[in-house]
Amino acid sequence: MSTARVGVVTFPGSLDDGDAARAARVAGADVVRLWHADTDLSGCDAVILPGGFSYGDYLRCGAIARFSPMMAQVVEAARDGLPVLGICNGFQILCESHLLPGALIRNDHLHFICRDQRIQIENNTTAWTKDFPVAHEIVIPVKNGEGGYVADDRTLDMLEAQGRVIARYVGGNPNGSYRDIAGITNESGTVVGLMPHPEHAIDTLTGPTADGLPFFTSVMSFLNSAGHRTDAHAGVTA
Amino acid sequence: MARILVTVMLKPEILDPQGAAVRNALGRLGLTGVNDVRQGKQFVIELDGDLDADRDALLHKLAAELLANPVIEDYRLEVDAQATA
Amino acid sequence: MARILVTVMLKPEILDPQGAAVRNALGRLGLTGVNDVRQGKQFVIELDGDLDADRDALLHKLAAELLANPVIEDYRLEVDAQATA
Amino acid sequence: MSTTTRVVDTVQRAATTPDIEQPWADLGVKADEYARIREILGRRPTSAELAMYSVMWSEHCSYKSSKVHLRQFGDKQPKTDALLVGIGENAGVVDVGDGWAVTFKVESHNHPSYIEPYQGAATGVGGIVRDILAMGARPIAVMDSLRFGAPSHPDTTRVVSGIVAGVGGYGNCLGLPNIGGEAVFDPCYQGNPLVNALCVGAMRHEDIHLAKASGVGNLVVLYGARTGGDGIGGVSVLASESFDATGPAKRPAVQVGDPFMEKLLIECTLAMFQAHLVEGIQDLGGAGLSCATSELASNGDGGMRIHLERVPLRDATLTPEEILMSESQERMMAVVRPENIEAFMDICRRWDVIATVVGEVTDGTHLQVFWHDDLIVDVPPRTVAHDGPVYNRPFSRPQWLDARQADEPTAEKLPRPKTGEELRDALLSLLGSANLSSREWITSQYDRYVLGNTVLAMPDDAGIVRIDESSQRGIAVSLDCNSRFGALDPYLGAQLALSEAYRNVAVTGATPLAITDCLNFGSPEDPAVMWQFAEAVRGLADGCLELGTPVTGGNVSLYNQTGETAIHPTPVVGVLGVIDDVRTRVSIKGGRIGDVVLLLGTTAEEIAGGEWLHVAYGHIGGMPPQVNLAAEMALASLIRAVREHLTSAHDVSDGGLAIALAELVLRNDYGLSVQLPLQTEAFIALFSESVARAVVTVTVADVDAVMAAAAAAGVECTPIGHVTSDAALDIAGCFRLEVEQMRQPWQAALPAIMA
Ligand SMILES: Nc1ncnc2c1ncn2[C@@H]1O[C@H](COP(=O)(O)OP(=O)(O)O)[C@@H](O)[C@H]1O
Ligand SMILES: [Mg+2]
Repeated sequence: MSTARVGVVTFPGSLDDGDAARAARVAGADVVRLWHADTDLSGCDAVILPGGFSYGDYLRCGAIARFSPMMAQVVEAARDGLPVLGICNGFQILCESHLLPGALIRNDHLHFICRDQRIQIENNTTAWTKDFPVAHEIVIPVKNGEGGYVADDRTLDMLEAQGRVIARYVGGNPNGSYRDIAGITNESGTVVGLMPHPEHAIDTLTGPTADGLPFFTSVMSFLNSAGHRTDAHAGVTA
Repeated sequence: MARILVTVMLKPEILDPQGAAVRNALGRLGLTGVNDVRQGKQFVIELDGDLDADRDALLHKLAAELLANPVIEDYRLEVDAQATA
Repeated sequence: MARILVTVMLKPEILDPQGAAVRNALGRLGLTGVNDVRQGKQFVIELDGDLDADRDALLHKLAAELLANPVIEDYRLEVDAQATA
Repeated sequence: MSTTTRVVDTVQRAATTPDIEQPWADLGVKADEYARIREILGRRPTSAELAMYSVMWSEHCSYKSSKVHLRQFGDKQPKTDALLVGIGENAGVVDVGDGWAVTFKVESHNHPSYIEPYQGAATGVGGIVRDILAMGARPIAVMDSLRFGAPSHPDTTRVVSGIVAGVGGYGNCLGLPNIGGEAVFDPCYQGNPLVNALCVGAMRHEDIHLAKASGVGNLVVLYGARTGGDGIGGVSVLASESFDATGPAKRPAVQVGDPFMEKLLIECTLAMFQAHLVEGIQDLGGAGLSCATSELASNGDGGMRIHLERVPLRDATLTPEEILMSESQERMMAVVRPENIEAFMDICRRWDVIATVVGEVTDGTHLQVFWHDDLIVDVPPRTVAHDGPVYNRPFSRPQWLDARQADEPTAEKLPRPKTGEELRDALLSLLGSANLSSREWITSQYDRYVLGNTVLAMPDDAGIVRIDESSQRGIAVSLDCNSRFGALDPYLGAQLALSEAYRNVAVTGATPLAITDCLNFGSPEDPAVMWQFAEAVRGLADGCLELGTPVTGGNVSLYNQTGETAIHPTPVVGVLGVIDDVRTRVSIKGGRIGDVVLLLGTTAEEIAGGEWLHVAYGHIGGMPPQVNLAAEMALASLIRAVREHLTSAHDVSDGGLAIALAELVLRNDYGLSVQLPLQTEAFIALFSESVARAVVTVTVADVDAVMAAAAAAGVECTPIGHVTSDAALDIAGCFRLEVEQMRQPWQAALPAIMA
């Protein structure tokens, strides 16, 4: 079986695209760099929407990126089961695209914050978290200005009931996220949005820990386990 | 020329940290009886020519989906009659 | 109860990167003839009781110096007559 | 709209109307300078020419007061093979081995950051990043050295919060890690905050680009943001000349940054470099098009013709004079061969960047600027860009300095803590002081992780970034200055700044290679200030010669004063080092239970200008610590040699050994059990700020090896204790402080100032 292809989308203003690509490569992926203006997923088996300030995040984070040609492809393929991980700005884009419920607003303390953050992985059955032990606590960087996750109570209750809160802040909420939510998933566990940055924690030389790597190895195990290698996606993009 | 104002505010049930910060600041600076402050955005859009039905419909759609995030925000669209020739 | 709207916009000669980003996005999404977009802020302030002269004066001062950054922004203050009882 | 019957002030008109009154004085041009312009041109300047000369001959662009002194950096330049491009270009370039070159520079944006802190600081970062980009390098990190007024002053929170948010807002949005800096509060900066921003870039040797326009027929392209009326308040006098009744529109003096545009500019420019599409390149910063065109032309081998009406505008009412002087941000100018222009434009389109061919390189010798069909500028470009006035301003040692230096902080006059309890309280008050407390309120607003190559950042002594993932080669940078030392003695003050920055780089295990500096002073028209400036430059040049580290570039910021009162001399020094394998770096973080703590270097009674004196008495008097650059070099080579044995290292500087030890405990959450050397009074051992010192931890097994190496290097090495598991700083016979007792004031201080 060939190596799984993981695409990393670059929007104008993406900043962590190189880091996300590096992390996926370290996890063993064949990394494909995707361009926001293109309309071809290049046969990718999974896609990462990286952090940054797409289009300057001027209107609302992720609001403009959502309308890019590449996102049209990603949204369609994600509805057909393509694993997608949105980190920070990528999470915002996923919410703006309505692939994930809720939205991300300005941090409650109104400052950009960059710090090493403890989070607990609460769902280790998604495509992007299956390599974590149950209820595992990790430390990875969080860095955002608009990272407060908000949704109405019904949506929040629904996410909790369905086990779709995949990660929660512990030891202090960095941005006022409702119910300390750091990351959520869609119903099928293939699309994950995460505010902290696992791609900055893949080795202890450049990150606070190497705790972020399992996000990237998870999708590799997911893709390699029978039935999930989706050569079918070629059909979607063709 | 047409001039359109689109005002976008967070829905009442959504926490507004910026508005809260402004409320506190107003209070600290001596303004009494401030009950609530909400902070939103206003876009002033200048269009060439006049606003025909097609562009009006598109503009409403874009206000609802691009300028506002319908999950957390409401929008109001007004044509600035004075500025609109 | 009084309800006051303060709208703060960048002075016309000041670069507005946010407005420019919105203008480009509107254009890309098919809205033709967009000449200019400026993005500002709107504050909705709810006060207990009615707006006496003292508070009105203070509010103007705070709008000019706190809500707006007088170096780069102008403000407009309106009392929302409908909501103001 | 008013109809304007604008008279274009052409070269021809200038030649035929020699006697028209020109507002040169309002533009800051001196009578003799105006006369010189007339002499150079053989006629009166056109209003556009006057605009160009006035900005290019300003203090900021021409260095007219500082030039005669700055020459020493060249004259006293140490012999080095590392310098690939020296002073004079946008930034110096240093060879860091393996075919890699690094360019770095620090620049001030002080005054704008007082007027509008957020935008002033933001555009300061933007400007220095473009300088680095213009050398052909990919920007890889930024740093910021900040000075604010008194913590208790009512204006301080406005200035601090705006500046910090601006540095972060711009740098974060560009995706450049912030790897360090300084943040100092002192009443002398009230009304004169300092924002010194540094950027580092890396490139392969063959990618070095210079700002020159050569090759007749090559095209001059302006790309990036549209030009608006930013930062041209002053030139409006010219515009009003040219209009009849109605004055020009109001022009903003404040520049607003668009970091998103700058990010596009970076990616687009790097793509052009990679495709070899650029012959010469220049960023647009201060003095905008006037500077870019005259410098490119002057460094080239021919002339240049510019068609000014082609410049894309944000504001259609701008006059040609204003377009020439506009300081709109996020613009670059490139010289491109005609056969490459299509490829160049394709890259711009891919990144949504507006690019316009505005002129070409000619076989003439003049820079000519046309406005539609009229020739409005026709000048020898060197006379604008390089042959500005040079002043030999009078300087003299201020009379008050003798009294200040004689005012030694003796124990009789200013009693010192003696008992264990007093010493403990002194340490706690330093930890909770504005300048020594945790910088986290600031640094947590900066992204230090982006790009994935940050090996050390705040709160480490120097920032380290990896430049090559395959070889693990990296660079280390630190920015430092204690301006109170400069207030006591500017010559020594500059050398002490150099000494500290050098040490901060050295304690990480890196080899210091080169210097950049930002010289922040008061008004050069005051002979006392001019003397301080001259002394600081002399000190820095002498120091760099001794250390073997050349000054590669920097920036001068004068007129930092309110009324008659100048800021303390603040020569901020940036030291760049190289480390061949970043995995071997040493950090403050580290050390295991049982490790031995060694104090490297020699402690003397040196209190004047130091943090204890500042916090306890706010006293400025006496002589600063003695400079000993030979000892700094010995310390640096010792640490480099034994770095594999060190489990952690931290320099001893502001606040002395007490603060260095406290910072180790706070960072590592372990304990230190310390016995101070008996021969020194405890207060001196703890709070003196003698140079060339560091504390390191080593495993018991390695102690002998490190001691032997220290002896061989001539560095005093004193075992002063060991690492314990009980999370407290225990100074035998003095005091014991739990980590949490120290953390509380240390963490609370900045948030309290900002509340
Ligand atoms: N304005 C700033 N920007 C970025 N980093 C800063 C800033 N101020 C301080 N720091 C960082 O905080 C840490 C502590 O600062 P400081 O005590 O001044 O260091 P040092 O004494 O080693 O020069 C250092 O890592 C420094 O780089
Ligand atoms: Mg240090």
